[in-house]
Amino acid sequence: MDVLYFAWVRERIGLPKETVTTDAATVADLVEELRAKEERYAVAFSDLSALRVAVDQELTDFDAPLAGAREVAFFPPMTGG
Amino acid sequence: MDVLYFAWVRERIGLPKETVTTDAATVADLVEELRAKEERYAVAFSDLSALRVAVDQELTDFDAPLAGAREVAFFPPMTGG
Amino acid sequence: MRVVVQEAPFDFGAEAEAFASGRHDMGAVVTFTGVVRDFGGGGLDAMEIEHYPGMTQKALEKIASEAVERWSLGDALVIHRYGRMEPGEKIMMVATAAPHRKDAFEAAEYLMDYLKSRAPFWKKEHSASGETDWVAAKDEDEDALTRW
Amino acid sequence: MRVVVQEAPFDFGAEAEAFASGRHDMGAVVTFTGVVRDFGGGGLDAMEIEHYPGMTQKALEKIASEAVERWSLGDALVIHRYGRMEPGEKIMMVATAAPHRKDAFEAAEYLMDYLKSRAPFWKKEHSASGETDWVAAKDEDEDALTRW
Repeated sequence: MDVLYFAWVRERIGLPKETVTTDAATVADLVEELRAKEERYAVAFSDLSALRVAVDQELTDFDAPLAGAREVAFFPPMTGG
Repeated sequence: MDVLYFAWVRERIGLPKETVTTDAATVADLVEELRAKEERYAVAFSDLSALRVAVDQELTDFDAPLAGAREVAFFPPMTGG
Repeated sequence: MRVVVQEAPFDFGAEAEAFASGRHDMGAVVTFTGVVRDFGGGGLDAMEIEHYPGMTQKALEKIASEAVERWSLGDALVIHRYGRMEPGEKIMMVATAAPHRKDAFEAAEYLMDYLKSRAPFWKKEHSASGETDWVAAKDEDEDALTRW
Repeated sequence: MRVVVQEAPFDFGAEAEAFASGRHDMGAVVTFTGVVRDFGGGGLDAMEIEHYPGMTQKALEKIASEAVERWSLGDALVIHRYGRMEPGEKIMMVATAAPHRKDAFEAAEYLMDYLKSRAPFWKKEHSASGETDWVAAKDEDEDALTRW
């Protein structure tokens, strides 16, 4: 599964994209796995209320299931316009 | 005093502008004088709720005094934009 | 602030571009343009707009000044034509510039609501069959003023 | 309906003109343009906009489609840039065309509210002193969505 990071999430984790092999059932489970990986992940994911997530390029929430997902992206609240 | 007519008021009365000598104290008094002039004025001024008035090029109402006024204009509700 | 009353067509794209350009302190620019509509398949031949020459310019300037003051606009533009126009022709435009989008939108809507019902213009429709009709003012346009 | 995501500048005047032209059935055209603001005397050197290439186009198309359907728009246009921009440069524009002004205004405000908080763009400010800051999302922008 591809995991993408944008804006300050990308900067804190230090890379824009990585491929992750996981059995995580939900986005929240994936976040737990990533947090356990390294300190920079723990820091980036310390406050989920400051983060947004998209699964297969659709906005969703942290309870969303990951079955069949090819791409998960984490980023701060958007500031377009 | 110049009296101006616009849109269907102009068409019903049959002229865009005339000079009127009057001692009318208010717009309503002037309307009464005009109504008494000729049938076409009576028709044009039959329903004041369908008319608007400007004195010296400022929107006002039919109670407005005419002392010192140089120009009075009658017209239907505006349809700009 | 600029207010223009004219019979000739205006160049909407060029006016919009000039209005929006070179603003370093205003993040939001809103424009509105009114276009002559042809209601249902060629029924309308032309729209004719009569106005009150002595009053129009200052009535529009007053409306625009009130908008600039109320929303602390960086700038405002009003262009309104009179005379005969065919379907598809642009009748008028307004533009507003403000630091934030909410103010720019509100000020443009305010300008439009007042232009509709408080600026001395009267529209007459010439139908393809040769009939003419003065456009009646709509209650909803008068009601729109109550929100301000 | 047209949705464009690009790094290059766009020609606001030409886009606005093309969008508003030749409409015989739509009386009202509204545009909004967002401009990079320089807050207080040369403090901002540049604005950098990051986006999510795989998602941006379809997120914007979804937002625009919803606006077109909800307000029965004759047409809608969204152009949004990414990359580095200097103060005064236009970041994005939307345009809406509807038979009546209320619908054109509301649809444009809806597009802007959703673009602000639901399209995958992130702004970073580069100050003249060399510092960089990610622009924080505002509560009021999130709250603005509740009206729709």
